[in-house]
Amino acid sequence: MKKVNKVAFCMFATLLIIIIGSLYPARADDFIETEKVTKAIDNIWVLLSAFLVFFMQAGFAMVEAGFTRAKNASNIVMKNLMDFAIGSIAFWLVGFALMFGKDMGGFVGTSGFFLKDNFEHLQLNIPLMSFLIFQTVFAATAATIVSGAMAERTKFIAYCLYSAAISLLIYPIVGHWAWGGGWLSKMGFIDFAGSTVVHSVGGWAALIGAAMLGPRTGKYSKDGRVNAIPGHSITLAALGTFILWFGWFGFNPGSTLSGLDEKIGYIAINTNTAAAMGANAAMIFTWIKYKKPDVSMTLNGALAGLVAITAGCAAVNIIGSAIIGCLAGILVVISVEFIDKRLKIDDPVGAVSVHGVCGAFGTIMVGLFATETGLLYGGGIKQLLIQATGAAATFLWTCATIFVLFSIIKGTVGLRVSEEEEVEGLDVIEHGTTAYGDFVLKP
Amino acid sequence: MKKVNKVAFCMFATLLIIIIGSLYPARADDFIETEKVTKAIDNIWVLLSAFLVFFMQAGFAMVEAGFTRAKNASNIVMKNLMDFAIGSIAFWLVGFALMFGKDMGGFVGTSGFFLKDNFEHLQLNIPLMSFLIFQTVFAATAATIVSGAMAERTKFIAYCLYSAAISLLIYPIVGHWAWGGGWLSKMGFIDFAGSTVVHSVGGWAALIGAAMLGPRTGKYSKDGRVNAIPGHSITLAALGTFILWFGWFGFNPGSTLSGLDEKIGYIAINTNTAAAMGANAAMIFTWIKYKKPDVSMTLNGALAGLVAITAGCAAVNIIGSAIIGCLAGILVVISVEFIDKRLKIDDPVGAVSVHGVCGAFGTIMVGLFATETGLLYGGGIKQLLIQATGAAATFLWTCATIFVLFSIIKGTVGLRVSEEEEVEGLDVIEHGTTAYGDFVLKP
Amino acid sequence: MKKVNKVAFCMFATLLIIIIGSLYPARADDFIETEKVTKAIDNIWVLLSAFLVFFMQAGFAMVEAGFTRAKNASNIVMKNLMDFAIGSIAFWLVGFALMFGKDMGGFVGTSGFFLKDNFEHLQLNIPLMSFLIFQTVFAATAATIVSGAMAERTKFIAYCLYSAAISLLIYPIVGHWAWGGGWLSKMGFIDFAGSTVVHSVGGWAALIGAAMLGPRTGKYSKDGRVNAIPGHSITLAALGTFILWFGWFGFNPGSTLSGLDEKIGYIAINTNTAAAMGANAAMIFTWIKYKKPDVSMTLNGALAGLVAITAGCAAVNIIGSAIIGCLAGILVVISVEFIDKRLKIDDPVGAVSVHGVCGAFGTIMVGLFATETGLLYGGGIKQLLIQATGAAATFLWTCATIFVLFSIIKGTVGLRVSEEEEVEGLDVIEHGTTAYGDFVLKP
Amino acid sequence: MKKLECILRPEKLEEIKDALNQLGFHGMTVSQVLGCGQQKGKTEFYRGAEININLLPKIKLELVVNDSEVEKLVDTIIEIARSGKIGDGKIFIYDVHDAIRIRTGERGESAITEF
Amino acid sequence: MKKLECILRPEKLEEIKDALNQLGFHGMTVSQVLGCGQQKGKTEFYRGAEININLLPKIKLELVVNDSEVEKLVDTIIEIARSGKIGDGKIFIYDVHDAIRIRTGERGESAITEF
Amino acid sequence: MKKLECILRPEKLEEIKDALNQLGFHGMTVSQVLGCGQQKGKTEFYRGAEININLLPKIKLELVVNDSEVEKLVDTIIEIARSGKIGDGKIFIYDVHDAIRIRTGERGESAITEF
Ligand SMILES: Nc1ncnc2c1ncn2[C@@H]1O[C@H](COP(=O)(O)OP(=O)(O)O)[C@@H](O)[C@H]1O
Ligand SMILES: Nc1ncnc2c1ncn2[C@@H]1O[C@H](COP(=O)(O)OP(=O)(O)O)[C@@H](O)[C@H]1O
Ligand SMILES: Nc1ncnc2c1ncn2[C@@H]1O[C@H](COP(=O)(O)OP(=O)(O)O)[C@@H](O)[C@H]1O
Repeated sequence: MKKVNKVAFCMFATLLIIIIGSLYPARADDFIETEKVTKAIDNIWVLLSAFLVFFMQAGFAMVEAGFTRAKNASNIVMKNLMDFAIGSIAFWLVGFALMFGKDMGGFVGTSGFFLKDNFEHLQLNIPLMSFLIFQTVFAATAATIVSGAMAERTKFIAYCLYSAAISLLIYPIVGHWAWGGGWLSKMGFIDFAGSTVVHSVGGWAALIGAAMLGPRTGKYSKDGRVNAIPGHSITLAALGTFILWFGWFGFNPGSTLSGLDEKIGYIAINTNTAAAMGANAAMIFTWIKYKKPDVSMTLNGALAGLVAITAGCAAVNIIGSAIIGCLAGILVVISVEFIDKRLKIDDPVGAVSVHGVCGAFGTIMVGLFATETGLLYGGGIKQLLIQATGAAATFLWTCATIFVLFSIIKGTVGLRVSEEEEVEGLDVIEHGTTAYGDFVLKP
Repeated sequence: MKKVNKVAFCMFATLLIIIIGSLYPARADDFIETEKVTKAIDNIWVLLSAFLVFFMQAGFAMVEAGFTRAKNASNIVMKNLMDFAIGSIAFWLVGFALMFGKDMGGFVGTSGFFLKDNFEHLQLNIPLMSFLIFQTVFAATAATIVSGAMAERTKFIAYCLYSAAISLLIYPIVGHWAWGGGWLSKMGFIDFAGSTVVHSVGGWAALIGAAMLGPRTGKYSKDGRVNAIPGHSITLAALGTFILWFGWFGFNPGSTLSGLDEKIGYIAINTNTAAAMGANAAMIFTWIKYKKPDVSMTLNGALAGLVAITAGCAAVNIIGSAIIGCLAGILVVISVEFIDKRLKIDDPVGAVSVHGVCGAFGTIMVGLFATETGLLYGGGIKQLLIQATGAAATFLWTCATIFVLFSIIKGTVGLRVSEEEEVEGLDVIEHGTTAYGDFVLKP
Repeated sequence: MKKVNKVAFCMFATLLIIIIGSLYPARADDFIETEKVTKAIDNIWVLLSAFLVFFMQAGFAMVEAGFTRAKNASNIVMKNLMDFAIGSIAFWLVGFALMFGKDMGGFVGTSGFFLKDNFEHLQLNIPLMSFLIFQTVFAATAATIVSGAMAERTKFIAYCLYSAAISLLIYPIVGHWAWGGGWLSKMGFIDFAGSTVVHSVGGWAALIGAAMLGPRTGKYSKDGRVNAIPGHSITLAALGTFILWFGWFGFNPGSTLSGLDEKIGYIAINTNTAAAMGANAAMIFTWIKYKKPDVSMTLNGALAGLVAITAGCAAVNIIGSAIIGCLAGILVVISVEFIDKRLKIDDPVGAVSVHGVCGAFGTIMVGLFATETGLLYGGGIKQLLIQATGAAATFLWTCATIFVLFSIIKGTVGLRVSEEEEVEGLDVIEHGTTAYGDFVLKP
Repeated sequence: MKKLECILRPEKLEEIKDALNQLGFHGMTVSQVLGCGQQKGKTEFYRGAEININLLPKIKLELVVNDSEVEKLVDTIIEIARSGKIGDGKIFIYDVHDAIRIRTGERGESAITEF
Repeated sequence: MKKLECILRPEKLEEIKDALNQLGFHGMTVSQVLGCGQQKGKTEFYRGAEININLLPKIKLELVVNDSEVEKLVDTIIEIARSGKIGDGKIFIYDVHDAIRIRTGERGESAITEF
Repeated sequence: MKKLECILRPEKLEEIKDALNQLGFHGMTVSQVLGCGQQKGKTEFYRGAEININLLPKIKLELVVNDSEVEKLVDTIIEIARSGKIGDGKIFIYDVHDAIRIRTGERGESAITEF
């Protein structure tokens, strides 16, 4: 029933119900039924999507473990596990309220800490708890991105503290701006599933973290030479990439928050097309650049396409998706090299490039390719400026807060293990274990 | 219907409806439609949940393989595959009838062997086959728990026989008690998704199995020293844990058997919170106890939280879930040590502690934390006693029948490989293969 | 509305509707609502199924990597990634039109290239984009089968070209015959989810590819001896098998294209039963034949059951499924040996046997076991002949076109790496990397 | 000084190490090797094809010791390492020209003497 | 007795093993090593950074034999192992002071004699 | 000719290799070994049970060189490999009876001479 008909309906409702009341008890049930059904469809859609997004944690763990060395593999999977475990609790108690509580000045939510107040202002069509689990897995995605960039040298305790802080505060604030009724959403900022809100936040945090930590021992020679430190399992990295791609089908189409939304298939195909083009582009580009198609870069390319399309997956069409994915696949290669060789920031898995750079890139591209408001479709430059504003504001906020956070951690528990510990490996030093007890490892 | 048609529609509505009123065959269809729709929603919810639960088999395989040695890795994944393959057939032909056939004395189902009779007494809202696949994957979960505890020394043929027996008989009987209309369900026993029915059955079977087998060669020195035998791949174990967590979102929320049930999101968040708290608690507890956060115990902690919340996930609230998960995360560490060092029962993966102990623990906790009937919410002690009864009865039944079963197996085909075979590894001895043909392994 | 109210309702319906007719504009909305709801249910069902089928790519990658050597592991996962990435684009632009465009002569679709035209002739109940993503992941499945059979010796560029061609042309044509309104579908050919259309196409392409490539160096001694070349990770192969099984629950039940179809549970249980029987049969058969239950063959057995039931999963009953799965589990062992030892075609992962042979076998079995038209259920021999025709036509088409394709590739960029490169491994030669940087590998 | 190069069954390593420690020998170097000899490997089936596993996993234990200690060590090792079945392994003895402890620069016998 | 320590290309192992078996030599010990020499490794790119793979996988084959058999063995091995390209490897020959068969306690040449 | 068998800390390998290359020694063979000595392993906890890691990963570097070059090499290696902490490792020196370059058949010193 449409809203415009509501007034008319209400006027006659009394009369009608009197007449039909005794004869027609099921009639009202029928309405309830319809509402219940549509709610249920939305609910299972959101929940199943949330489960898929949860599974991305496994994907991150495998990609990050695969791209780093065997002596740190237990440590990296432990970090991936714990950022989710810590983040889930932090987000439930505090982060969710900051993100979706009643808006204060467009900047932050202020109600619902410990889930105490109600969240009626959100006008959710699904139960609050379903919304909470969906948002929790998103928050955890932002958090987990950083572990890869800071891999192989960060103190475990430092990482745990960081995890709590990003889920508690840093991510929810940006989330509020764009999705919780904050200033960016009021401005018309389009970040459908979180190229900026989730991925850029994670990516920029990774950038600052990796820069403050310094490179892994042996990454840069004294004479300035850049040494490659290959990962220990390309098969696990590939598995992780497939898992992420799979989970992304929850991430993007699920962000409709409604299974009744006819766009969900459209979003799925956009997501897939961008990922495929990202992989294709990265493969061809590295083939030309290095004479051979680089496996790890191609895996990154697929992820770059996914990250880049996340903002615009509901706003651009399939051609737009293909172009955005293709550009992201090239951009990620250039960015990885630039960060590695020019900035000399050591990001073992390419998290900054994939999530930070391609997240911002994808967000801005919406200003060009959005079929309703994009520059290339005659929408003028407005959307583009809004997109750029959102990307820039997120960059500034994340860098600033993460810098403060890591400075505090550095000054207290310390950020980095000693060189000796790094050489021996974090698994033994931090956890008293080795990941591969039975295998003979190279020196 | 498009908006442009609205005006036209309104003009003719009165006329039309008068005319078609009595001729209105679609009316009845409409009811059918509603029923069909709600059925379909329940059906796809149950099926997708069943698929997620099926995927837990992969999780178990990876956790168990990861926590044991490379020389037995083919054997352990083979066992995980075969308990599902054998169990699926056994449960279809016999187990399902014992569990859900017409009740006899509250103890066992007696109709529907080979799926012959009808199951109308179940008053299912979903097709029988959907219910069967859902129940099959649950049965297989109970079965597969045992392989980890008995890993690295059990004869393959013995394991196959065990698999058939638990799916055929031991699990379905307990299942009947609690879920098939048996005495426990009549009593008001709450085990929503199977902390007791599934996990404790598996866990206690694992306990008896591991005890009867004896420890792996080299696990306990003659002087009583307990030797650690580290697993061969923490990355695979972590992957398995993530997969299990993912699958649990089918296990618990799916157990509503209805996608229309508004509680599914609530159950999902409870599940997630308990798992997160389990991991957090295990990490902190081992950090204090062993000076370093133990990776494999933390993985167990997450699973402990999941197992413990399975009984009460629909009955307790999020705070209750957090507490249950937290306690389970600590309990699992204590239990692993107790079984390993005091009982000297060698359980390579911690299956007894995770599934048996935390399953029973979680079941009993429902008596305290259930918001409607729990002691802490003013429900008195009754629920607590019922829960304890259910947990105890399951313990006794499982231990007794499994003891008989393994005694028979021991007396016939034999339970354990020879020491020589154990030293060489089950992969070569039992299957004529090695899991990692290309890798150099340590002695 | 309860059924008991129906009589009362009917009696008053005419009266009521006259009265409320003009007052009740929501009536029409209500229809729309119902249609929207049923569409949404179908839509989310198809999409979630598509996501599961997508995830099979990870399964293929793990199975194929696990069954081949460590020195080629990066290459094989790269091939699995790229056939999906290339195939997604090729199918979107051209393949989909050939398969589902307006029929020409029962042979090929002719409209909708670049997704330009409309596809109203398909009378889809779901949005076109949802249908496209579902069909894309199917097309990619056919493509990816081949990489395993041609593993460890195929040039990467050759594989990329092959990928494009099968998704662009070879698969879509067969798809049109059976599913796009072509001659096979008109004839009454039953291939519900693609034993023939997807798996046999992949399998026969694999056969021709492996035959044209020749065996891996060292596979056959000069004296004719057949040497085993064991894979490098049975754990990954097992993981892949579980993932494939999981994904198959999207593949088969999802092929109803409707979540309202009550058969989806029935199809799921048939799928599971055949897989379980396939594993059981292969295990027992190899146990008898080689004295030990062969792990890799049992994994193949489960897949063989899945492939074989794919054609008939909606047409046969659970007993039929069990028999088909069981026979497929035995057939795959015989076929692997036959191809390996008699034909001396080197198929490292058994792709030809699993997908080609068991796909054709399962298709033909529908002619026996289909409960409505099958020979064993009194339906006469007609269905059997139709099934055989479809299987044979697909065999001929695929072999012919693939032979031409690979001949062209051979004559241009070349099909096979040099022996030296093969000895060193494709990872280093083709991609300048190694999959397992930290592990010591055997010679 | 002599070097004892012992090819042993992998499962004996721990016990031998313990015995040597008790004799006061803590210094040794261990590596994984594959051995071939009269001990026949197994013939297994992998996917229906025969596979001869004729390189069997062994442990190589290297000990550099003073000449006077050789016999005592040989006896100890033989006692534990012997199972009586083919494949128990060998001990090869070589002359060592010199030894140097990197940490201190000590040479000769004192390089392998513990304190 | 002499020990032949042969550094070989991995892919030659099987063939050499077969040839030695045909000459009646069944006893040998194999290990994985990494070799460095005039054979230059490859320069590859990993994520855009150059990587020098200059430790190349080689096989070390150790054979303890009677003095009289050395030349025959050397010839056989060279024949098969030689590809003519840089990196074919080396054979180093050492004196062996003594050999012991653990299973029987036999010493000297009889420790390496097969029956 | 002499063989230098150096047991080293794994993390020193790259640096030593570079230093040797600069001295003009390109030929060497490296393998992974596990060492036991005065350097004590760690006691860790795995699932609550103590675990003694007393076989520590080391690198074995083998160099066959002319007699005259031994001292120079020993000095270079010691200089880099020494950290001063227990566990720096040893260098054992053996006589080499003969050396053969498989590719050319050259024997003796010329087998290890580079061009
Ligand atoms: N001539 C040899 N040179 C080097 N190693 C040998 C030689 N003969 C035997 N070995 C090593 O000793 C191991 C045991 O030898 P084998 O002949 O099988 O048994 P046994 O020593 O009991 O007679 C072999 O696996 C191999 O590693
Ligand atoms: N001086 C040496 N000491 C020990 N091993 C050596 C020495 N020189 C070469 N090797 C080993 O022999 C292998 C082949 O040597 P290389 O110089 O590359 O080729 P070639 O033997 O054909 O001249 C090396 O990879 C290394 O393992
Ligand atoms: N007698 C020995 N024979 C063979 N290898 C030895 C011997 N003693 C020590 N090693 C090797 O040298 C390494 C270092 O020895 P260790 O006693 O720990 O320290 P350091 O050489 O500084 O005194 C050991 O790990 C072991 O590999």
